[in-house]
Amino acid sequence: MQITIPSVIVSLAVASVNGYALSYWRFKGSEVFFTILIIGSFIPYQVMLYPLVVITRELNIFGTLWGVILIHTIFGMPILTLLFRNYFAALPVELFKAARVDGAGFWGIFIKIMLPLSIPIVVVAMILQVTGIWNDFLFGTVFAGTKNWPMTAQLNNIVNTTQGVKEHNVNMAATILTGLVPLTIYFISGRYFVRGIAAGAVKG
Amino acid sequence: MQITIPSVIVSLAVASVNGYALSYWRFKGSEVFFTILIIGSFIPYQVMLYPLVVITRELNIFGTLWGVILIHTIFGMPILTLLFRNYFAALPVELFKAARVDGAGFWGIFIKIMLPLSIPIVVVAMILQVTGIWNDFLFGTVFAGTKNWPMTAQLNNIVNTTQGVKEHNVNMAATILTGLVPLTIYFISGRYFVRGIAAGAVKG
Amino acid sequence: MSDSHSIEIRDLKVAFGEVVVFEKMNLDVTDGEFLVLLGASGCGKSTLLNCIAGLLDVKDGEIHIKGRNVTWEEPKDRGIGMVFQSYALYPQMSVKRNLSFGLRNAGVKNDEVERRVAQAAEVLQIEPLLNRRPAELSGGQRQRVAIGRALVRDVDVFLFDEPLSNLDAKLRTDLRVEIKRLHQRLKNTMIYVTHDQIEAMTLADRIAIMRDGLIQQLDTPYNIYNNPVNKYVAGFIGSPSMNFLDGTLEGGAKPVFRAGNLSIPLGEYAFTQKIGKGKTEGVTMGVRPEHVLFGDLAKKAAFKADVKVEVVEPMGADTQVWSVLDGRPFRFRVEGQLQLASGDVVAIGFDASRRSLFDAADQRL
Amino acid sequence: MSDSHSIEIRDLKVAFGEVVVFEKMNLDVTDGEFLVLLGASGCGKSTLLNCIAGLLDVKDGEIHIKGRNVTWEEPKDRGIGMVFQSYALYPQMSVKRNLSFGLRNAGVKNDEVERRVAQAAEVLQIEPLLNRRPAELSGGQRQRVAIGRALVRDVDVFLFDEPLSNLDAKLRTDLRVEIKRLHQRLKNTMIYVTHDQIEAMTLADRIAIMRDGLIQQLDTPYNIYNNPVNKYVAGFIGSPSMNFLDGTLEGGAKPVFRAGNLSIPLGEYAFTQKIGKGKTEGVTMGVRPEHVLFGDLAKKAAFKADVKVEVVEPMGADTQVWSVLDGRPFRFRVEGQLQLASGDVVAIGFDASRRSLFDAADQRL
Repeated sequence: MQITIPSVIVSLAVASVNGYALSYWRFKGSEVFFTILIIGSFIPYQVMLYPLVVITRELNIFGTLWGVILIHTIFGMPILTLLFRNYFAALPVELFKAARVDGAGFWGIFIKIMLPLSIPIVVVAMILQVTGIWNDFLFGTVFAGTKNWPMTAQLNNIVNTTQGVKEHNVNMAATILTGLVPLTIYFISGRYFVRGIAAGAVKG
Repeated sequence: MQITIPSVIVSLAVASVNGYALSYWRFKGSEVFFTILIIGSFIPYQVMLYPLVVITRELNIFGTLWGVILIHTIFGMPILTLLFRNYFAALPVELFKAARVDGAGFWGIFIKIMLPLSIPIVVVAMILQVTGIWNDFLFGTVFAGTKNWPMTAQLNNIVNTTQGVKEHNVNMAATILTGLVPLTIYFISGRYFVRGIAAGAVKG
Repeated sequence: MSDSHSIEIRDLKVAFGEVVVFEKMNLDVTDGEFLVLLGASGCGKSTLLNCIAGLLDVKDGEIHIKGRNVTWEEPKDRGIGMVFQSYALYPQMSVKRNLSFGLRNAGVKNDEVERRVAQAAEVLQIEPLLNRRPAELSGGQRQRVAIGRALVRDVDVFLFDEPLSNLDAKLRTDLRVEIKRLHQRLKNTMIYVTHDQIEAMTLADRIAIMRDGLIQQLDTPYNIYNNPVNKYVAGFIGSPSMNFLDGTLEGGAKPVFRAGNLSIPLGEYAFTQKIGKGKTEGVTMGVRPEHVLFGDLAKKAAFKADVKVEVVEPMGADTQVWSVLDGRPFRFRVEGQLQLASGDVVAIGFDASRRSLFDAADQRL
Repeated sequence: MSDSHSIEIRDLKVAFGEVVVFEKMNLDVTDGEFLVLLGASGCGKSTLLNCIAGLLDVKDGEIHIKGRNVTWEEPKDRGIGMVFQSYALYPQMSVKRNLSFGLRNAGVKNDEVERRVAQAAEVLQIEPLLNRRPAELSGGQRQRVAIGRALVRDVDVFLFDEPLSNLDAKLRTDLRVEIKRLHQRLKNTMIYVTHDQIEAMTLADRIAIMRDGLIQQLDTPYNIYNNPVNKYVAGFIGSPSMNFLDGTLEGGAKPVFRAGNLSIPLGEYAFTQKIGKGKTEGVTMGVRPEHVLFGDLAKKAAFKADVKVEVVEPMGADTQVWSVLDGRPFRFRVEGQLQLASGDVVAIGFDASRRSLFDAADQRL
């Protein structure tokens, strides 16, 4: 939880501002940035691992809470930014124009006009990110560390485990715990969530 | 590759038919089915692991190629079906009506009208699924098996590894290999892919 | 059932979940007739068309086409062709493949398919487009191909679902006339859904004006325009819409309508209801802006009054004047070249015959 | 620069990447004038409006508002208010907050904000709606609030970007008149973009007809309707559009226009170009459908001919007739109650004065 909450908050804040800037403010290189993001969201994590480890080490935050937050923010960035960008792009651009005529600036439009309209997508992004981080954590803690096999093969090992009944129960409990957190968030925010899905079909 | 190709083909075939049926043919329980899918796409894998292992064992395909394909198909199902459903829902419903008036049935409409229109989304789905399966495989083979720590902590271990230079190189090679496959697919299908992203902003 | 009816709808009930669109819809369409379903959005006109096409399931009642009960048949077996607002051409197929798709599904032989496609293409003058994709066509051409798709299948009934709504004003006018020509030539039964009263007036043999799932009036354009059965129809048809004056009807040998300081003799008004000798409260008189007399004609009119001009809208051929008559807003139309200014006081008159009276329940008196 | 001009645009160049919208646009708008920018989609009318508003960057040239060069100023500093097609109300704010948003951003004091909002609400009759959300309003009410948002800011120039396009026909007519009344009352400069020629004709003091980034004609509605400078303007304005007959002009004391078997005396046609004594080829004559004479009037006309009726379109107030004149399609308008049938042969005539002639380069002769 210590890791999850700040990670989610930081990634969402950065991603929503990114998405907003990409949708409405054409700056030099915004097209290029967008293309990199699209590619980024489909690059497997492994490609980015080494550079990131090096960067966090250099910043002297490797292994600290802030390092973990930074890593999660970067990993979550492409997909979350795209999510926000698509959501904002589906809002009528005339809303943005009207706000400019009414004298609101970059942050004024974002905070007063856009953010209040993006609760559904914030919830969707939150669930995605919480689920993602939680899964990373749990996979690492519980499932990693038996054999060098694909996930489905590992399963076999876990079920076939000869290390006794106790281990089996631990896995079971962990599994249930894992599922519980995102599910709880989902049920609490169900109404917003479905609206977010419906609004412009932003995320499958 | 042996695993990836048939898995991708089977999951895409099932998901596209599902998405099509969900968009156009209102059957009893279609709303319920849709809701389950939405929830399903956000449930962490762990919740489904035990039931699936049991099912594959009962079917006597556990550990076989078909078992792996089935597992991947089921894991990929919610997100892929939603992807297809949203894509089909963005197509004008009048197209479907016109085809019905022209005498095409369930499969006729799907194969003759809908599939040829869904190349962009098929490519997007393919990339998603290939990346996903490939990552699963690589994570298992390469990174699993050092310590019970979150992913970011494990990284530290890998980089700090005292097991010599050779191990380090293996990891590096594996990492590059991992990235290469999805990236190649991406570059080959770039044109369709961007169109797929653009068309109705189906997937971030 | 009767032979002269191409389509008969009996006690049709349609509902989406809890929302009932029609409770008991009845409608007969004569063979070869051009019927327009006209109404604002949400009135049920498209729902009715989709039911006839078989694209929506009905809860109760029957639909007969050419004397055959088709209530539960598939769209393809009903002998109908349908033209959609968004054209709904298959984007990946050439125009030719679009036209022949239905025939091939029905298993028609190759040379017969060729013959029919060529014939339809000739009628619609789309021969040069046969090998193009829909994306390479203009809006008007697309809609022509969409009509062709119904044409090749040689159906009894054509269904049009707002086919001209996506086109610009000029093209709409041209294609409207083409559809009318097509009907004059083919003499098929056609059912046409629109919210555009001009389309309805110009195309229809009969218009069914719908509101909240009920047909308000089903009659020829001439009768709907001149003798609307209720205030809703009177206000819906005609652009700019009818002026309504609220007042009291005084019966007797020479009935008079009084509204504020105005007292308007009714002359030879053809009452459709029996009116008493005394006063009837809550009566509304409707006068169409284009039936208001002006200038020399106003001087000879049975009823004369002065109005104050507020806004003048020149429209080219005509000029529309928004004025005040005895404290109420009143609109009338004058010739286009006339130069009136805001603030002018001018004399107008009413023609004796061209008025409508409605009772307190909004029904024609 | 001159004081009587509210807006002056000098040599404006606008481009999106490689696509040049305007090369050198020049436009002067008089103080208090209602100017309508009219054209088909893609003609650059909205681009021009967005440039004036400061929502689009220009490549070159200057924009002056009230004598001040605002080319590089922010929208809020230009003294403009803007009304959008999609209303663009802030969905999460009440009507009152929507109206006051701009004032609060400008740091206006609370009681002044209250006063101005109350005043605008009164003018637009939206007082009862002040505490509602935009989602709870009808389309017409939303557009009224959107106009109010420009009103409260007490700006010099109102910019309207197709504000009525999303409304249905009846509401469009009503709001059109309200905007005209507002202008008569406030006397602000207003620039209004539309593709609807009726809106343009009825609202404008002057109309600028645009095509491919060029202003074709900038004149009063009356002059644009009666003396179009070229064939494009002639065909664009007027519904149904003008009939065009291709033929040859024969000069001399009594000039005559010959087209096929027709020879049409030109009477007192006011030529704007010098024409020779001999023949001029490639000339087009334009006759508006509503200027064709029929019945008794046709008998007295300078030019008479028989036409064969093809399609009759009753529209209520008028009836539009599609006919054939000497083998060419020819459209004219007759009174609404007249009953004509397809196939009838009827006599028509042309009024001597109401015609337009265009040379081979489509310019008015």
